[in-house]
Amino acid sequence: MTSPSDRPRAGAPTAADHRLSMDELAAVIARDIPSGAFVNLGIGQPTKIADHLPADSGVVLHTENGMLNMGPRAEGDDVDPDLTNAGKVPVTELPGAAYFHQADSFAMMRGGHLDVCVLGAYQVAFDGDLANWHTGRPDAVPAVGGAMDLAIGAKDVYVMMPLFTRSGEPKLVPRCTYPLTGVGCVGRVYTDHGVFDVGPEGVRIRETYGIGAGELADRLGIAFPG
Amino acid sequence: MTSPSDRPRAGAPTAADHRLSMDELAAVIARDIPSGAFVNLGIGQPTKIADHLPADSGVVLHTENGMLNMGPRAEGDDVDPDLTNAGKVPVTELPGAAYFHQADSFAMMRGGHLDVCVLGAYQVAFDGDLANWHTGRPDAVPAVGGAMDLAIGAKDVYVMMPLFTRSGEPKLVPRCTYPLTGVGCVGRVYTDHGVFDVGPEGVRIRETYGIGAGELADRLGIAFPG
Amino acid sequence: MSRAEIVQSADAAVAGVEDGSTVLVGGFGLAGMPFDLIEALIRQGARDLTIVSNNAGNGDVGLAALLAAGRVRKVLCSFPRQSDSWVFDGLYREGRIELELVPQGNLAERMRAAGAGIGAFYCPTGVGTPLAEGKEEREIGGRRYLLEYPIKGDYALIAAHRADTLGNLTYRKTARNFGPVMATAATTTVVQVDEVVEPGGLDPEAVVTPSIHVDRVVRAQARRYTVQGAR
Amino acid sequence: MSRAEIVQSADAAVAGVEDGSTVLVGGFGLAGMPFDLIEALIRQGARDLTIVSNNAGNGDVGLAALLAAGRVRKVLCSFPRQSDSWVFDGLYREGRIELELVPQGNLAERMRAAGAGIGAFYCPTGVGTPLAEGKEEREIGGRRYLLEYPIKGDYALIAAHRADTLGNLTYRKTARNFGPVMATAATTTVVQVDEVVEPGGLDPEAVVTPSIHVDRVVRAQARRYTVQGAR
Repeated sequence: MTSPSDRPRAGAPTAADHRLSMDELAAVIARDIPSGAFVNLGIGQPTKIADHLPADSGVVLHTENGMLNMGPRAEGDDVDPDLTNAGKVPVTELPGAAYFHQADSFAMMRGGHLDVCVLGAYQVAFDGDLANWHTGRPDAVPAVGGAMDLAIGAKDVYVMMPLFTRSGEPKLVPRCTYPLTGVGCVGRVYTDHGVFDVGPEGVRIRETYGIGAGELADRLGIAFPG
Repeated sequence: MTSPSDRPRAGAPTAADHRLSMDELAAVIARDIPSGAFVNLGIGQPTKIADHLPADSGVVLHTENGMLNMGPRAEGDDVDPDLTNAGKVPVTELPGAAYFHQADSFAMMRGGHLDVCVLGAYQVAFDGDLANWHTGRPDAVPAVGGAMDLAIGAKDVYVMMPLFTRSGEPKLVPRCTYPLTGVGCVGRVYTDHGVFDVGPEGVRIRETYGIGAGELADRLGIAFPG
Repeated sequence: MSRAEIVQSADAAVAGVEDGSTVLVGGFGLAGMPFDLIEALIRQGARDLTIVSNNAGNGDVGLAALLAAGRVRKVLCSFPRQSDSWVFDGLYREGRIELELVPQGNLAERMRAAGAGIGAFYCPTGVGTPLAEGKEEREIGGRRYLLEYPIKGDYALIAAHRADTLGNLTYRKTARNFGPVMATAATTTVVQVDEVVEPGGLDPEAVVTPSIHVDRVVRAQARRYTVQGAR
Repeated sequence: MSRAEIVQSADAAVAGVEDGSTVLVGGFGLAGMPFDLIEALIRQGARDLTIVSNNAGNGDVGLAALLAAGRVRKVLCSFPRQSDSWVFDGLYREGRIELELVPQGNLAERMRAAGAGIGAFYCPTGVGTPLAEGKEEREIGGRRYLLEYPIKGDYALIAAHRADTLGNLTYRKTARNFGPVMATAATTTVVQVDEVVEPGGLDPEAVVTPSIHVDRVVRAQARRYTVQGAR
């Protein structure tokens, strides 16, 4: 469940000379998604990944509110209140789409039928623990949606996030301090500064963007070469 | 679950002057099925009940292999190998039919959505225990099908059977000696000699056919007036 | 007896909802929300309701209006906090409404269990998280699971696309969402539809909710609603 | 990766089934039985199989032929004994095949659980009967339940009506039966269909098995089979 595929990425750099924008990062993730995979893209930044999937990728997008083969965002006259993604944004359907109800949709997720899901996160721990639903602030209105189901469901769970908070705290941490979404569920973490494998054997740097692996390991307090 | 409806039966006799044929019994049961009810008729004798439902009864027949609003047996050119009842006999569909898969079909049954099911039986106990799947003979190939699911699922479970075996043994008994299909699940037993309510409070004779209630009680070893 | 009734008004459709009832309300945000039925429920006046729904209302319409009217004691949902959930947020912060947060898939599966006669089930979702608190945990085949119980409604209020006069239903696109599951999980299922057709007017292969799960059907009023970009 | 493959022969469709596999076989009697796939499986030669199916074969065709070929170690089913189940009956009486009898609804629900990631569930069916032996019992809300575990297949062989080239499926009438459930419960789901259409050729509202549950699709050979009146 937590072991991401290790197949080589055709033409992928093992490093970039600058910190990636979220759009560039979305392109990196898109390239890592196997052709023909069934994929759920979490709300927020991961949604961008869809824009970078090649037209012939054959990737089929799942939205947990009950659809496979979801198309791009709907614009203008194509907006249909009965057709939205999990973020409640109007979307379109592609040929070969299928609709199903919520129990079937989550059976798909929980049953391990999705190949990849990409989620945003507040924190990811070196062992793959995920925190992405609650900041722990006592006055916050809590909301979980499908995050916990996605976290434990997909064959490969990737996280896409900036590596540091605005105040410079790492979000890839030895142990999550925010309330957990799932235990040991994340396999790979894509960030603006680099890509990491996480899991039972700890964290490992796969590639870095605009920073040396040694310096990056240092800032995160992880062993190098990881 | 086990308390059959006690509404009066319009025009129903409380006794008949002769032992009923299975066809006559089917007519009696048909008259007792409330208009608009969702009903499952077990394979064998209970199937006959469908022939006696008035055209305007609005009764909807369920077959556990995945259909509601099943029509009569198919004949001639109407035979379609893809459309059978639970007994694997070719049937037809009525306007307003719906097809669904086996898990949904049994969710319907187990979830208590059927109003009535009518089953055949080897034995029924005074407290409503049912034995209808296995004679207990060690050399028999056992088979259970949907019997156990139906027994515990429908709001009212009726049994339709001859009251005595060919050798004259009662099939309505203080305690089943055959392996059980369900515990305390039957509410009413329709037989050629009479109709009985069964359940936690024991057996009660509702009506008799061609035999006095006293004599019937005697033959079954039950208290009279029951 | 159990056959669905086609009623002539949303008010007739929600007649009989008692104070203290548990009401399952369909919709994912606004898609599939049974506006007419909720508005009728507000007029009907039942109080002290427990509402089960994916969200806790958007803007000032539908479920949010029911909350604003002070009829809801408790909400079971997966995602109350949205950019336009100010009604719920206010009530929650003032301590005037109770919240039970349920992961979205558990919400669906627990209602399915209620409709399917399942007593309880072991589910891997939420293990090791704060939402596991108080739940029985069990290891099966080397994986950790939590025991989850059915959620049953006294009423389900849902929106579908077409019904035949027997009560068979089809839905439209992602507005299907919780409707088919809720229809199975309530004692009385009430449906608003865009169109009612005669038996035979729906393809029997494409019926999503068979009539056995439907009690009352009413034609919805035409309505334009804005799609929100807020989860 | 996971997208369904349209293969050109039933032999290609069943390639790779290993000795000792658990194979879910669709159909209720002959309706929905995947004849082409079973015949290919006989040619393929895998032995020591565990078969999960509602029945245990009819006449000398399909599943009965697989049993007669001596490839099956064990059958999990609800209703082996039928008027035309002489192949199974013979093997069973000679002690050459193992039988696990499962009530029909439990068979379906246990496969659904496998497909839905449910670890186990409490089910009221069979309480107090011989089929409860060895099962954990628990009282919930005053009712007795048995703990039932998922049934997962290495392969599912099923028959559907139409597929699109992505693998979305529709079925035909009561031949649907176990197909949609089995498709979710196997590592590799293999489907024979009457017709393959382009994406867009199936109504997205009427797809019964979404493509995510399908691995290989093959067009079935035209066939006439007789309907049996035997359960």
